[in-house]
Amino acid sequence: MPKKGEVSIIEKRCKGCNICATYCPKKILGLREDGKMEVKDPDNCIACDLCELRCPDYAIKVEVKENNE
Amino acid sequence: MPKKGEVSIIEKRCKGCNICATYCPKKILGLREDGKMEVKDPDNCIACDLCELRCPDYAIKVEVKENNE
Amino acid sequence: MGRYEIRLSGAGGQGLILAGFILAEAVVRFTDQEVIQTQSYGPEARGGASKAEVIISDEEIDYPQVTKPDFLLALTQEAYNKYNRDLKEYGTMIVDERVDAAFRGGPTYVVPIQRKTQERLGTRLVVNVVSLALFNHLHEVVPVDKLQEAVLERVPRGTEDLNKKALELGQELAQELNTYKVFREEEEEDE
Amino acid sequence: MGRYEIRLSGAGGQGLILAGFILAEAVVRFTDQEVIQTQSYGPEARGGASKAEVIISDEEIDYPQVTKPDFLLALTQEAYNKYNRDLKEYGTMIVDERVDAAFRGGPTYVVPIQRKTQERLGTRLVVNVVSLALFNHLHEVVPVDKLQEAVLERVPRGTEDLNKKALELGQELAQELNTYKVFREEEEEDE
Amino acid sequence: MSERVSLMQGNEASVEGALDAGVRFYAGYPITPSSEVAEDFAAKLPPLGGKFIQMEDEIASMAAIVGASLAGKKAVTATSGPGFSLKQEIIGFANMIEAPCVVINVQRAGPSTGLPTSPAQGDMMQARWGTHGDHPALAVAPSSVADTYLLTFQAVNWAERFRMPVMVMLDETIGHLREKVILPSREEMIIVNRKHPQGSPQSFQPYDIEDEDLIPPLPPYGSGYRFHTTGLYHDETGFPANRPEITKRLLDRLHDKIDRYKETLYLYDSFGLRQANQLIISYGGAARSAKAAWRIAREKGLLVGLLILKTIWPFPEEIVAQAGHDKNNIVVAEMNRGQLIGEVERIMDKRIPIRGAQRADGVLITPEQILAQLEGVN
Amino acid sequence: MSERVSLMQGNEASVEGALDAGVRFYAGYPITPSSEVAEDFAAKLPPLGGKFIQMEDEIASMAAIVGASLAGKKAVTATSGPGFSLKQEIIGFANMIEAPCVVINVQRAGPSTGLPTSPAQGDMMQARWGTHGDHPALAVAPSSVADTYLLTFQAVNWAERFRMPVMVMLDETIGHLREKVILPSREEMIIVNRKHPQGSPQSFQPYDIEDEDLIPPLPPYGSGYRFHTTGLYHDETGFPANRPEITKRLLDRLHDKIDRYKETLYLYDSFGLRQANQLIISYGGAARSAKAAWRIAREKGLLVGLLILKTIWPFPEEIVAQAGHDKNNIVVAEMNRGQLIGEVERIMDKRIPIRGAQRADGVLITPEQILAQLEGVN
Amino acid sequence: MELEKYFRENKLPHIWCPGCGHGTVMSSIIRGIDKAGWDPNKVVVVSGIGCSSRAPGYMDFNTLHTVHGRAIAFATGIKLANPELKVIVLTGDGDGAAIGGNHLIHACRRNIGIKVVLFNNYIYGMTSGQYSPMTPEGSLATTSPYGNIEPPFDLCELTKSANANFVARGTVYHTRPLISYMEKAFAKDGFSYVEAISQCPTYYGRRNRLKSPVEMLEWQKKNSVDIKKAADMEPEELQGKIVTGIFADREKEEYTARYDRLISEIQGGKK
Amino acid sequence: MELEKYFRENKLPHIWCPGCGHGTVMSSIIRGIDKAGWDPNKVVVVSGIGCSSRAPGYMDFNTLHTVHGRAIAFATGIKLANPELKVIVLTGDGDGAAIGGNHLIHACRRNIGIKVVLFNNYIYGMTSGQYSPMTPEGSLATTSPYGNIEPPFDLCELTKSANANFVARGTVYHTRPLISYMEKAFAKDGFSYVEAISQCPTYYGRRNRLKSPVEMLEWQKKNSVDIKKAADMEPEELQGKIVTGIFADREKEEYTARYDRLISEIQGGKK
Ligand SMILES: Cc1ncc(C[n+]2csc(CCOP(=O)(O)OP(=O)(O)O)c2C)c(N)n1
Ligand SMILES: Cc1ncc(C[n+]2csc(CCOP(=O)(O)OP(=O)(O)O)c2C)c(N)n1
Ligand code: SF4
Ligand code: SF4
Ligand code: SF4
Ligand code: SF4
Ligand code: SF4
Ligand code: SF4
Ligand SMILES: [Mg+2]
Ligand SMILES: [Mg+2]
Repeated sequence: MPKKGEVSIIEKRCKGCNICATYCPKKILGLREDGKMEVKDPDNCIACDLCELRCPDYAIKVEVKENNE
Repeated sequence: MPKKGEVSIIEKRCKGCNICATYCPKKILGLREDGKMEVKDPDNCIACDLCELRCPDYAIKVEVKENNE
Repeated sequence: MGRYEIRLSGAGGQGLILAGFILAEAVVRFTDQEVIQTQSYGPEARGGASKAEVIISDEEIDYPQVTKPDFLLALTQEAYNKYNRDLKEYGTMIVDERVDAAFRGGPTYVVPIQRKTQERLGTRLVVNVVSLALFNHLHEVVPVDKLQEAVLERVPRGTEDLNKKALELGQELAQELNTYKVFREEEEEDE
Repeated sequence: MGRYEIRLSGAGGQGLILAGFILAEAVVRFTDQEVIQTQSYGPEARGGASKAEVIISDEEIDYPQVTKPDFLLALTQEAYNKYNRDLKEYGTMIVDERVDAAFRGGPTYVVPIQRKTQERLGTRLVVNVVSLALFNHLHEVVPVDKLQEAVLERVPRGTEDLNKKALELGQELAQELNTYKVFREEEEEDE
Repeated sequence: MSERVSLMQGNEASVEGALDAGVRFYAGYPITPSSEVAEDFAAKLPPLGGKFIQMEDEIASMAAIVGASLAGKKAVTATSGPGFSLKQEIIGFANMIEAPCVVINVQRAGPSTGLPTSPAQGDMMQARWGTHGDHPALAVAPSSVADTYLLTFQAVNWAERFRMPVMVMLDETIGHLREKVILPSREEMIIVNRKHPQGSPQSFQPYDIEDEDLIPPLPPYGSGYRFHTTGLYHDETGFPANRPEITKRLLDRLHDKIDRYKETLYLYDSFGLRQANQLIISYGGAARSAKAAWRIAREKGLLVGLLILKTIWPFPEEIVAQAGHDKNNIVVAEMNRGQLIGEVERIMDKRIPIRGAQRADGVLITPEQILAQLEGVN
Repeated sequence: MSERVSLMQGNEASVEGALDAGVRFYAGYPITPSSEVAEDFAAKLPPLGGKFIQMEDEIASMAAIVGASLAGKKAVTATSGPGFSLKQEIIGFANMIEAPCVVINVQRAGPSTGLPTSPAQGDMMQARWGTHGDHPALAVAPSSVADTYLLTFQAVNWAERFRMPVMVMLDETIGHLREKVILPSREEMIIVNRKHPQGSPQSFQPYDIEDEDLIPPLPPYGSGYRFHTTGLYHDETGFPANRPEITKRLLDRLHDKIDRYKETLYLYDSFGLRQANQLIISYGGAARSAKAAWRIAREKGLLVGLLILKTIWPFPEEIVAQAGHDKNNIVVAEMNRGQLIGEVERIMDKRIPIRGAQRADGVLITPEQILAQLEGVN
Repeated sequence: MELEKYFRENKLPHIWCPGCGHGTVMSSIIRGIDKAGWDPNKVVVVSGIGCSSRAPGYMDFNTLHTVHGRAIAFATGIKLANPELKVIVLTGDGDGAAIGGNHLIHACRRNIGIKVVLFNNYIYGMTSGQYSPMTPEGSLATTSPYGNIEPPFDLCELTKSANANFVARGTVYHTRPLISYMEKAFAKDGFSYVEAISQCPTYYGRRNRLKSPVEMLEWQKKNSVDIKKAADMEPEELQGKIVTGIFADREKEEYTARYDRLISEIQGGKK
Repeated sequence: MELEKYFRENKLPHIWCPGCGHGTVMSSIIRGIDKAGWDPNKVVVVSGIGCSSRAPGYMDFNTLHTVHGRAIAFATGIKLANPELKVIVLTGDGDGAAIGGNHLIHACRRNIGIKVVLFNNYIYGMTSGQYSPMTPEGSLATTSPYGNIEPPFDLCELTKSANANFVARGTVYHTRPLISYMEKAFAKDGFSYVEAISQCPTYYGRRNRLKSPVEMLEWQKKNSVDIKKAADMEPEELQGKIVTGIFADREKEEYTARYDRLISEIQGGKK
């Protein structure tokens, strides 16, 4: 079973470049009307970290959720 | 039969470094007392040109002798 | 007119520098007035708030900087915040509807420039030209057809139609200016 | 003594710069006099004629250049030609025997410095020290043993003996100076 | 033959002036606020068959224009403060070998990186003394876009005529300013070209002054006049020489060749000098504010004259002395902590008060600051 | 505690002075006539645990000493004309970030390559104005080998105290001169070190003037005081800032920090000023000839005073004015076409004739030339 | 990983444009430093001038923003003066390859323990879009309005020939390998060079029909070729490609260590 | 061959010391030029500062003795301004590899038609014997009194990596091959680099126990390895050797020709 992640956006840093969303393997991110990134489907994050690693503005953070199986 | 050469020294240019004499295959050159190069044995020159090519001061000239065989 | 100072401001990339340039060029080509144009440079011109300024005058313009603009256009809040301070008393303002602007004594128009541009033209790329037309209508710097000539010469090839439409939209919004005009109570400025 | 100007000249590489340095250092260490030493630099110091100069004085030496040497040593013709011109009237000269020097009014010694050095020491490397001893004897700048001390401190390790012999040879040549002294008719200088 | 009316930027005007003067080579390295000069040349030279090259740094750029100049092209570089510092060594070389070339320095606020997009006039003394050794200097400072065109054109002419680097000391205010300009028609502009030797290649001596105007002719590489050039002191033949008579002769000539003509080099504007008891002296961007201040002062009824210097080096001593000797107050307005004021002080009698209206914080000096140094304002 | 007597070369004395002042880092690039400075450091630093590095050029050398200085070492570079020109950009940077360092310039005849082994004092104004932007300058000029030791020692102290580049303007005459020197014992020499911050690393602001002496403390890298440094205008925190109040404050402080102390910076020698109606002013190598001229003049019974400047920048205006105001003739003797004479002219009243005894042909100026400018010699 | 630990958080958001790759390069560096486990007090980050050279301002170490092109020379002074410091140089393709090229190769030659990260966005960003010595042939820039005709450097090959101990190239798109190169580079004693292909959407992208940051990353993705694969390809095939991977990984003695050894020898009377 | 035809004979004898290799390098260049058959009026020889850089003064072409390290940049201006000129740069290991290194690699990169001959005597001759970036490790020099600890450049490898069209190294001892490299270098259109190992008996020799010019030539003879042979040798075996031969010989388009093509395209309306 894949890892689970909790993604959050630091809005004041996000510049809306759309990089994170484009390369999110689960396609769970999307730009809001006001140009800030938004987590559209938080539950499907697999904590792959790709968004965080690529974000040029340190505006997206992924934490691995406790896996209480 | 090897080529024949006529060697001459331009004295005012010669600085007596001894390079030509050291590498003359026929050993026909030698430094004079006053530090200038001298052709000691003019007849044995084979016009190999090595002295002229190496002389840092353009002080030694080799001409190929007419070979009137 | 005497010395008239214009400041066009917005986000870097909104094309206001080009707008200022076109305006100044139109003045040179189609009027007898003197004109000067300056703008933001460097990192400032790229992100955040950026501005272009134009001074128009009947007389030789010596001191070339805008210090007390007679007119301010602010397309974003950041631009407004940064550049509204030294607006002349009773100076004119046009701000985008999303900008929260304080009334400064002069005519203040709050106009949905960005929204209308997006709605009507399907892109925001030409807010600069829309704004330019709007301003020009208000101040009649040059005749509309001359403005169009000036604009079409400087915009990228292939965008002529879009820009013509932008000019029209600007004109149109200008007609409605009084609708948009808002007078607010002057607030205490706390700086 | 008052200001006394010394010029040691020869071919680049003959070590006269070192000789000048040693002389000056000996003055500092073993006398109460003021001293200054200068020399040729750059390409000049490498080939052709090169010189070292020393000024010795009882008083502060302000102007530091030798302009009218009281004494000239010239080991080569080229050096002589280049550096003899401004010798002081009645100044002293020591030249190598191969140098064709003109009598300038003062004591002129033509000495086989190079030949004797080669003959007696089997190398010309120490002509500088031979010359130095010669000069020192003539002018008694410092006592002989002090000169030796100064020399031995500055020559390359392993050459001490050779240099001691050079000093001796210099002394010896100095004893014979009058033998070598030559007076010539003053010639018309054509420059 | 009609005037040319347009909206033009200062940096662009320098390019236009250079091109009209015959410049066909540009080498540079981008730096704010001069980059538009490079960009404009990059666009405009190739269509004219000219060459633009972006070199690896400012030193290389300076070297390249000197090389191009010797190859026969009129050549320009542009830069600003940090790059101007880097170019100094080769500016001295160009002086020494007498290579015609033009250096445009669009000044920004220093020292060091300073404020790259803000105006200043902090390199004025550097233009005079920036390279090592005693060297002459020729520099102009435009105070309008039209000036920039004309003075750059003039700079190219002077470079060719006097065979030396000429500096166009723009500042960010003027370099980035766009304004309406009215330029003379191209036909009216008189182009000066370097002298070509009269004699034969065999008898040619590169530093021989053929016709006593102190400026030797300069044939381009490839023309058959082969010669040697060095930054060492050299004699008429171009080869190194170190005899004091020769070195003195060369250095004297390098200075004399402009000293002799200096009165013709003094370009300036003056306003109301006669009916004045106070004088404002200014140049470049600051002169815009000075003009405004002067106007206001006049409106207030003060008897103020205004002298706007366009030629900065050689410093127009005689002009300044003439304009200032009968005044009761001289105000030197500049965007630095006081540079050319030193020259004014040097020239003028101590009894005349000389005041500086100075500003070096990255903001264009204001007319008010200048007015404040005048007497009788309040 | 005994005096040190020896035969020493000027270049060598600068190294001794620097080492005694605590210098443990040298980066340089060889150039005549300064190379002995590098060679001496190369031999003497490693045994002391110090570092000598020959960099790829003069720019890199200047950068390296600034870097070493920030890492906590007292650092020196040496060069001559062409290299001095190349270093200018980073001299400005050192000024702006306030990095203590010392630049020794052994002047030779310029401009350009000039005469590499001949004396000159042609870079004196460059020491003041060589880098772009308005910057302060601190420079000394030794006129003897002993002076060279003492002034280089002092230069290191000043660099540390005032946190700026200090220039030692030697010339070939003194740099290459060997003479008998008597130096004070090492124990008598008082070493100054840069200030270390008093507060905690957390509260540290690198450009905050803790104790109002206008000079901020400077902790070395690695000491736990982490901070940012930039050549852009910056505020107390060290980060870029462009508000005019801040830029003005910084630039003012950079100048004020030496202006405030300038009277203590004025080093000079004077001879017979009181009983004189004529004055000779000189410095560096030329001062040797000036001294000789003064002696001769006195012997002839002329009432001549002599002022030998050791501190050149800031220019000792008050000292010169004081020495010169009551004279009938001032002669400024220097080995250039007239550099510091401009400063003297700027300061003095026009009624006092100011004459230059100048020489720039690669030969040490002679006492006779100086004498010739005095009145009543014949 | 908690990047914030190494940031001067109050300086964020940074000045870089939306989608500028420099931000990603900077975080990759931070991750590398974290892995190296260095004491921040002993780390000195030096830069020149350029958008990339603004990075040190955001990083909570000893940071020095110098002049254009000379960062490596400053760093050389720092490292030699105190070899226990960890010295990193951040530079751009203009700063490091144009004006700064000489200092780069000389630092490689000396093998001094400096770690250079070059942010290669193929353009002069800070001065608004002139071409650089890394700009691909044919590209448009403000100073190459007709297309660039100068062949670009392959700085990885060059630094390798110049004696660098460690050389690698990665891209912002391939973030994980890029981070791994940082880690390896920082772990070495000698001179390390890491070239990070970054994107400048504002100037390079806009002029060269790469309309968004994402298109630029796509371009990086499409054009990258691993060095092992590249070894089997013809030069023509490699034209315009980005060869990524480790170009050199050697173990020569580091310069300041060699220097300290010399000093011991001298002080110990062995020299 | 009649060298005198190309000399300024009245300037001879030259200033170089007895046995200085620079004289031999200069005659080798002259021989190469003669072979190229160029019109002397169209030849421009540019140099920097150093003993080697004094060579142009003796050569009867258009000659330009510039400032230290920048000869290639001057030459770039000359060649670009008038591509029909044949432009040769003469430089030294200090002039060309220390202060001038950046201009060298950039000229290689552009592949501009300049022919650079670097007189490598492993020392700064003109300034009396400081070490250079080419000085072998361990060598004594006035600024490395304890032996040089900096690894030297292999400039042939470096220029090759930097895109030079032609690269070769020869020695004064092996005069005939050296001349042949000159000939080949001058025959190419693009950028050529020839490194000539020269000897400085006065400074390098005297300090490093190579007591005479002849001993220095012997050293060249003993230590030279042909590049083909070197290919089979281990790096350790090659330590301290002089690898001679042709390192690169390519046919890329020359920069000024490419530029002229661009101008035609623009003027022809194609751009
Ligand atoms: C001596 C000097 N020359 C030129 C400049 C102008 N300048 C500033 S940054 C820069 C280029 C930056 O390009 P790059 O290094 O690629 O960084 P980027 O902005 O692309 O990250 C230039 C030319 C300068 N500041 N100083
Ligand atoms: C800017 C500058 N820096 C330094 C010097 C001093 N300098 C002259 S020649 C030279 C080195 C010459 O060495 P190299 O190029 O190897 O030539 P060589 O004399 O050995 O033939 C140096 C450092 C200078 N003239 N200009
Ligand atoms: S990558 Fe970062 S800056 Fe870009 S949209 Fe996503 S969160 Fe925002
Ligand atoms: S961690 Fe992976 S899956 Fe989760 S949001 Fe980021 S990119 Fe998408
Ligand atoms: S090689 Fe030339 S200079 Fe040397 S000894 Fe022979 S002829 Fe004389
Ligand atoms: S040509 Fe050959 S054989 Fe004749 S002298 Fe010269 S080296 Fe000897
Ligand atoms: S200009 Fe380019 S490099 Fe600079 S911040 Fe913007 S995108 Fe990044
Ligand atoms: S010093 Fe060395 S390089 Fe210079 S001429 Fe003498 S031997 Fe040749
Ligand atoms: Mg870049
Ligand atoms: Mg060399």
